[in-house]
Amino acid sequence: MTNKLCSLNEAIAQFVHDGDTIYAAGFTHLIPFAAGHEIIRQGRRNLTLARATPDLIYDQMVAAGCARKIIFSYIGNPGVGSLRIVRTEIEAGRLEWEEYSHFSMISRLQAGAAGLPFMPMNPTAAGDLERVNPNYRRVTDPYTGREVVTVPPLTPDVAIVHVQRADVHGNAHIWGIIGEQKEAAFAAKTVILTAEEIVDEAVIRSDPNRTLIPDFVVDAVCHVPYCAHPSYTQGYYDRDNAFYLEWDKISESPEETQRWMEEWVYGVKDRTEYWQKLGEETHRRLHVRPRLSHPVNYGDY
Amino acid sequence: MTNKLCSLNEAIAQFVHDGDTIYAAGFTHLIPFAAGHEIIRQGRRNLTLARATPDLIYDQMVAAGCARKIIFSYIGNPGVGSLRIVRTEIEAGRLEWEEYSHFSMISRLQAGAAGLPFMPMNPTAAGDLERVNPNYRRVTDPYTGREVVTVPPLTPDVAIVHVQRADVHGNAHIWGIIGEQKEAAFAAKTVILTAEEIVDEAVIRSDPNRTLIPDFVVDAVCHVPYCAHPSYTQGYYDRDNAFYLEWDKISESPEETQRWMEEWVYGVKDRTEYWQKLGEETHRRLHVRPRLSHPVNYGDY
Amino acid sequence: MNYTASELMTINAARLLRDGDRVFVGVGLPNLACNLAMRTHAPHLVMIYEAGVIGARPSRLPLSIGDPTLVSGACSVVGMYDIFSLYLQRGYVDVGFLGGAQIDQYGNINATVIGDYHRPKVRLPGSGGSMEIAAWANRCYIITPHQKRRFPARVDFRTSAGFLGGRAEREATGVRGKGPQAVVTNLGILEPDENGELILTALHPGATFEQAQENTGWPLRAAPRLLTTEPPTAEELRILREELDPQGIYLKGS
Amino acid sequence: MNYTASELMTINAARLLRDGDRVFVGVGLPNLACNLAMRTHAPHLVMIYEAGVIGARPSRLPLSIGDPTLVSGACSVVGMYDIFSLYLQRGYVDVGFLGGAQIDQYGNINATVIGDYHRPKVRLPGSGGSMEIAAWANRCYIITPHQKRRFPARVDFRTSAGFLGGRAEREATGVRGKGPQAVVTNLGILEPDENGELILTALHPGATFEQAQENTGWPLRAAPRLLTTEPPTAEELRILREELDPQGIYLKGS
Repeated sequence: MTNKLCSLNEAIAQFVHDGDTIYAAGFTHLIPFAAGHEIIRQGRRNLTLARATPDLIYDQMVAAGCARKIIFSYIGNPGVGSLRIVRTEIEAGRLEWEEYSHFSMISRLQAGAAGLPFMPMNPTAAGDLERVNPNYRRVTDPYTGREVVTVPPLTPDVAIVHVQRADVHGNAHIWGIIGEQKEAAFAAKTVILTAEEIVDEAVIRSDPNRTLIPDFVVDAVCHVPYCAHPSYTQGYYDRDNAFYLEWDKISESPEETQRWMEEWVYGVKDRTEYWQKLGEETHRRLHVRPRLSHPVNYGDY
Repeated sequence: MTNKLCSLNEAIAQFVHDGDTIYAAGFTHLIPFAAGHEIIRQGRRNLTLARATPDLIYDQMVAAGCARKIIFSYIGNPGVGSLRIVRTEIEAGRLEWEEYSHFSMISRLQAGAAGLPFMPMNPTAAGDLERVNPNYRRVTDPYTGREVVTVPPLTPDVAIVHVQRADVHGNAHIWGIIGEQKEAAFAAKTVILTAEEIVDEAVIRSDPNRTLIPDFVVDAVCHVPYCAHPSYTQGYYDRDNAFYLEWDKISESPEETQRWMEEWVYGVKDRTEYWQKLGEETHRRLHVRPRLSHPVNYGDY
Repeated sequence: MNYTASELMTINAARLLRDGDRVFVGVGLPNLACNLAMRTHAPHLVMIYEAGVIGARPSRLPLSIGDPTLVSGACSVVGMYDIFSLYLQRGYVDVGFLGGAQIDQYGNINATVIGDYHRPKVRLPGSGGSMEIAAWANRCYIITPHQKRRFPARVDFRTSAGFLGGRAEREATGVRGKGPQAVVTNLGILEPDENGELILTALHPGATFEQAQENTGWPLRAAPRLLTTEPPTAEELRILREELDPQGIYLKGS
Repeated sequence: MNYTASELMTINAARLLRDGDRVFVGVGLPNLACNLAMRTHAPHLVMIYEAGVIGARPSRLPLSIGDPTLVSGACSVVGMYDIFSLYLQRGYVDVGFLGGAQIDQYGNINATVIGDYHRPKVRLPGSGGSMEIAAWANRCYIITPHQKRRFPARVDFRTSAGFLGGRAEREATGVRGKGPQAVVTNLGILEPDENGELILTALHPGATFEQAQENTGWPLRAAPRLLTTEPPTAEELRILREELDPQGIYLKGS
């Protein structure tokens, strides 16, 4: 096990290249906004951005001109409404897209993670998505003669996975909504881990069943507290719902969007500066009181 | 959520029927020996016994005449050698069998648990098991034109799953080697849960990511401390390796086997009596000092 | 008694739930309907969220399906692959709630595009979980305002399956779920007839069949016995307003 | 220096491991070989057990692949489906250790039956994990005593694939692993030649080619340059005897 600790700036510089397919993981939780902002600051272009729910992170990256294409299963501003920038770019024909249902999207990652050439799913009777996306195919079940729907593996060039705690090697504990964090890490060719806390290996090894990602699939470990704001990290800070509502307004106007980007992405050096800039009122608002898990006994064998 | 607490005696009487396919779960860990013994005491016949590793539990059930058929991927006495009774019965042509690799066996459960008609696996080039077991089939990958190997779902009539702690509804926390506990529970039509400890719902809800089995797939919850002896329960007691070695000798002789069965299965009422009968020296030998997990913070949202 | 259209729809949706139902629930009105049902006639309802949360006990009103309040104190939290395969595809979900920009005569739903798929006039959010929920939940319910543009005879794009071209066509596909069982609108309730066509089976107090017909894009038929729903009770309104959405985030306005 | 056949095989197997290798390891000699390698030239070896344990740090000698000492203090523990799919099938396993009742000329292994499959003369344990390990681990090693009945020209049943009928045949199947790289016996080391046939490439000190030939069921060939292995060092033996298997459970006897 090697120490892979580096700054997020270094990790993005080394591992994210123009034209790559990126999977910034996190189903409504642990969304690595800081990594998205760093990619914007480093000016990457022609990326294919894959995520079940593009969320504001991809809206911002599309607005910054990083993306050529988007792969998704739901483009909305969660709990608010439309994801305006992605939507506008698609409607204007300026952004390629490839579309799935949630289950198909996670099945693609599962196939990639498992080294399988496809994953089967039961048919849903709704034929239109299958009709417009040639990646959906069918296979005959050799036992019943009935058909199943298949999707091919998704194997991103880079997965960016935010976690609660990791050791310097990249063994990661994740809890709360775990979405597709594990599958994205195993499916990708390169994995950048961002962590709220870097902990001693002994903390990880005290609860091996909590380790969803083992060190050897990880290429870089970055200590990035508050990485997920305005999304959240279970147990560390709350979702900033006010910002999700605010983005709905900002993203209505390209000028406002660029102004926001100047101030909050280009205008700050890194996540530490961003978090400080948010100010104490926001820190207080997003603070969460502790609620600890009941420990389990592994036994000293 | 309903209270499903009952005695193991009641659970077996109500849910295990002659001719059923049983999956007693637990890959080298959490093997529900107490349930196997109760099935023997209640004289069930013509069962199909499915398990990746039949282990001593199925050797004993076969010796007691409960089984018509065995489905497995490795028949050995783990860490010791041959599983004599199952082996003898197969060689004598008195026991039907159906055989897989470990991965095929867990893939069958995964298909059953996921409601899929088959699971694909990459080919292994070793054709002989595919040749002798018609449940192995092939399907052409619609993307590359290459073949994958498939297995059909395994959907046992009853899964018996031993866990460390559960609430009275059947929400279960499991840690250590988790093997196929979850898949067996979801694949089966009926689930009997045995637990070392029945805990307050609040303990379960303090760590929802640890709940591998939710209450609504469970039909009976039985409080059975030391259920897994001579196997073990992580954090609760050690594996009784001396007994695994002893069984190698006992099972050489049908008379010795029946004598053992009279004393340790028919001769005791339930697991409590069995455990008391094992005596203090054994209790001491299998005792394990605590080693607790570092808790995680879910946050009081 | 005064109430908003959202309150009326939520209360009528809640009444469709049965005690013990395992409900695949989104945020917004479906979440409120489930919580209302749990506090009235269905205390054993189990709420499952597509984010992977089972048996949630939110201590505040969740504002997204990923709200951390859904996780703290839940029964179980699992990954996305498991929630869609072991729970939904396997058949452990009794009820799914669906919504969309268009619902057609046979309960098919469009949440994808208005216009041509490849050159969309309006790009909508897309399937999310709804393609599979509509297929595999035992029963589906739809909550939507009653407007003509939302009820075309045919949807522009079938994001999720209702009865396709009729009940027999859905049955022939072999999907396990029974399809849409009711559409709750601000005017009344539509249910599928023996052919799977949505017909008006109940009107809310004060609403008329003509209003419903005017706001429907196909020749709407009424059931032989057209019922009138019970008006919201004081207790239902009190729970909604005081306990579940005290700030009126979802219930105020319309 | 005195040593047993088991010690000799374990030490030679350990030397085949490279620092950083991720090894899919069973109990017994492979487990001892890995632990020895970690304490000598390969401190960054990662031990993966088919029971789902990754990065085990056993504080006592594990007596089965499910020994709880493998879990306490490990890096990660996952379910059986994940260990075989995300780790082994995906290609994250560098080395697999295999054993069996028969190993043939092309490194195919039989761990299933002696005689006819349906009327077995001897029923063996079966595949367990070995069918997939042999196919998908980058490199496989086999540790086995050198006896004629264990080295037939053809196995009765191919439980796991070596080079099938020759290297080209394995390559044509497209399986990702490179197949058996070495068989370590008590007499020496066999390795596949360019056709995948196992030939003798090294003898242990004191062993002869004739001994090896006599104990092999096909006309065994020797490599053009037949090497002699370095004898076990005092340090290797000390670690095995004092640290890893002080009770001689696996190493005593033969």
